[in-house]
Amino acid sequence: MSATARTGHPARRPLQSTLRGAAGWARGRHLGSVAFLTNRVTGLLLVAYLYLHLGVLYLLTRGSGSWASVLHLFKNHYVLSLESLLILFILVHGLNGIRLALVGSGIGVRHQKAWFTAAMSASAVVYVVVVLAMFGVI
Amino acid sequence: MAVRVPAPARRPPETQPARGGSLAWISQVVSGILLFVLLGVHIVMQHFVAKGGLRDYAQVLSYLSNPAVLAVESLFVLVLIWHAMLGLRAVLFDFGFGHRGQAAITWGVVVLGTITGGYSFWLIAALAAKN
Amino acid sequence: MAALAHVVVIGGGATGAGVAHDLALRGLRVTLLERGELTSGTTGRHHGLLHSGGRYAVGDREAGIECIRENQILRRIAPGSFEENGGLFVALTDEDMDHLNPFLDACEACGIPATVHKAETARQLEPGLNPEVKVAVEVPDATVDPMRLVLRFFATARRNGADLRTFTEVTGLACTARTVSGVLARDLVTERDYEIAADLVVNAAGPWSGQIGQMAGVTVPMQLSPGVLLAVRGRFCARVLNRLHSSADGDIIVPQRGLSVVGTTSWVVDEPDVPPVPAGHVARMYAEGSKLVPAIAAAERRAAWSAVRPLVGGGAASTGRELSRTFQCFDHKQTEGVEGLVTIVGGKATTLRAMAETAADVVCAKLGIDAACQTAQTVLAPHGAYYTERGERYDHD
Amino acid sequence: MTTTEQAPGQTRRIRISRRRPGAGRARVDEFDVAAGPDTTLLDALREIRSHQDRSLTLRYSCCHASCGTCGMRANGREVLACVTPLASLGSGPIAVEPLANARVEHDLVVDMRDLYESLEPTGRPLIRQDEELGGQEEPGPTFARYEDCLECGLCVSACPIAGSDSAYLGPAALAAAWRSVQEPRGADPSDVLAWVDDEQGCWRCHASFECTEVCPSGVDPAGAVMALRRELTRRKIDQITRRGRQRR
Repeated sequence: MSATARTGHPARRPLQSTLRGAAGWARGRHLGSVAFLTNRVTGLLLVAYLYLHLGVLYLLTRGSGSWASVLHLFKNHYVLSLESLLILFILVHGLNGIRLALVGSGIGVRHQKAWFTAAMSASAVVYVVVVLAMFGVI
Repeated sequence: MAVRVPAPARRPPETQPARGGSLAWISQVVSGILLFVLLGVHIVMQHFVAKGGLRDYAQVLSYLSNPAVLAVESLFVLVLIWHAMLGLRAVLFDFGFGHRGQAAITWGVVVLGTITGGYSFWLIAALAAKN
Repeated sequence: MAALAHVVVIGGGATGAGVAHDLALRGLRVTLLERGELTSGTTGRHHGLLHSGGRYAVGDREAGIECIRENQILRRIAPGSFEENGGLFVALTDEDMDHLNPFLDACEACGIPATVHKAETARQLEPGLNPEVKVAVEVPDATVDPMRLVLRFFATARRNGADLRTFTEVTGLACTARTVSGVLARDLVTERDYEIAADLVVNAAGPWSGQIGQMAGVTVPMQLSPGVLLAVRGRFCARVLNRLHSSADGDIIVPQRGLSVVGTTSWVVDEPDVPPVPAGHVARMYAEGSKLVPAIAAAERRAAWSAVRPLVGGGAASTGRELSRTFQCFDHKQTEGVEGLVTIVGGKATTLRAMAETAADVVCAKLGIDAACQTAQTVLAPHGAYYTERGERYDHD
Repeated sequence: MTTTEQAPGQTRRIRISRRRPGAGRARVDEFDVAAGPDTTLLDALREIRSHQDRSLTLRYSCCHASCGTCGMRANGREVLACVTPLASLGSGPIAVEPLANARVEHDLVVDMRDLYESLEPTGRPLIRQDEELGGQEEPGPTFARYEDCLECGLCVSACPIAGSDSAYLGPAALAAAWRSVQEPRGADPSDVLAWVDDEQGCWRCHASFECTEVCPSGVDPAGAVMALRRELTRRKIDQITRRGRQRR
């Protein structure tokens, strides 16, 4: 019996099954689920940023004029704040990713919650330092 | 009293080659680790190879004219897209689209990844050629 | 035979499981009715001890002999359903030591293999044991999962054609001229009432047997004797531990999965539904259990519950301990002149197969069917088959 | 009330999801029961079944977290009703629903077929041999004891992936698979490993650890999934390096 050949719920109502799917992975209640959801959300946001970034870089091919306007935009504090969020997402996603890689390789599985707390704390510390540097405080 | 328990009667699983489950997960881990390294190199190069960072158009173009930079940035894009597409696939898989839906998702991310990769490399090539 | 004889079995516990399995194996058409899920009465809640018979050898030799015989048969027909751990009867005091020789003699008389271990060996075998242990006798007790063993009987019965109807309550018996001709049933899921015609009805309702008997105007001579059990977290012994003395409260510890189950108490009640856990019983289990294994005293309570033993016998029982643990089958034609109803009551989970054999013999004799019992040689289906081989009972949307 | 160790304290309201075959959506019925400090959810449900509504259907058997039949959701959390005191479920009304990720047959009774079928190919170890006793230095006799897994299905109900994709093998089967790899008892574990080495096998888990959180018996299915991945990865690396060595 292959894993997929199980009886299971027939996919009779595609929309309902899709909604059930979304509700299913969002209904976790413990720290592990928070980690799981955090990883998904930051991952999706980073994918969105990837496309935004590739779009912006297109302006480079249009010559120096349009690029200057982009650079000007990036001096704006609001945009800078958004950029700092990008760094936060990378930190959170990356450090939690390391936790997942370790745990998934059978390393420290029983300490998965401590790993998560450590990853998030490290992200927070690095984030604060980066923000202070970005806004010229240090 | 030594007790011997009979070996469990196993229904032999149908012999079927693994369908890439381990490949997806292991390559996600490997690409994730590579991204960490490449992201570090990416940031360091932008700030130190290009003196003072990429402040204007000319600097960006000259930065990309460095073959080492070109190689690292290309690899970065490649690994990033691989990791992103696998992640996207994993997220979409959990929406309950069923077996056929999942096959479609796999093809979908292959196509999307190819387009994204093609565009990215064109972008890099176009910019490198401008200098 | 033009049509198979149809027997309706009332009760989805160990007794009903054995009877349904035995009759199905003899080729009869069996319909079993249970008002809840299978094993939701006394069966599921018992101590989880496959008796060697040691506990009854001295005072109730008949039960002791039944236990060791059935113990050996069950291991053959239900391999994998027991923790093969064995049991110790432990003497802690000089008074306990007085019981040693009578116990060993009784075990020999019953055919129960018994090995005496000196205190030092006993402490090595069971490091958790009270260090004051004087002597320990090893017997072939074992831990059993009450539900899963019994589900194997049900799964096998169904493979042989038995119709198992759960969540179906018996509301009455169809009686005409002192003959029971069928059962009035209520499907609790669809809330539909219906009648099932039967060539014979077997009352295997355990503590509820008296209530079923009343529906036909017969009396079942039995006593309802609940006992309280306490499960604590952690395994404090590998074997079943019994106190070597005459049966008393809280003198058995059965390790089961990650738990240790201490039991039990015994008293007498009138009402089989929702047996209470009386004040003080849990504390008594802790106190008595920690005499055998001191660490029990500090163990975390996982659950405390009670189960009602349906014991054979009438008259005035004070605690229930003095009643035999054997079983009896009543043909109500002979007791009160009511045809078509047989009651099987008493016994223990360990003797469920023998009880069923006795009941099925009576059933077959009454129906004029010449079929021998095959249950002692028939290896049972796995318990999971009860869930995986079920047909659809209701139309789902 | 079933537990008379203490005077009945308060009255608790219980909202039970009721479902009948063919009736479409579930309806919610409310019941009030008297509860003492030790009254469990199962006590309360049995009380309702005995004295208020006989048509309430649920499974239960052992009453001490060994049979695994009384799994359900109380206030959204997977529990075994028999070891869940009402006092642990807050002070408000208690919402009782059947387990998720399984077909509801009626009321709190779900179809266990998928769970048991998923356990089957693992050889479903029921008995384990590696019993260890604290303080036992010398290699003593080997005991056969029951597995910790109660086959209750709480882990599958709590699993976010099982919730979205019924093709996923699920935590119970993967935990059983890991047990039979850990303790193959003379059998070749590579069959079971090949079975779980699948997109819908141990690689599908997203490590939310909900299964381990709800397990009433300390089985740690998520740990088992991670252990299976480690074992499979190790074997794959072994295979590659052996092939490499052979080539040289």
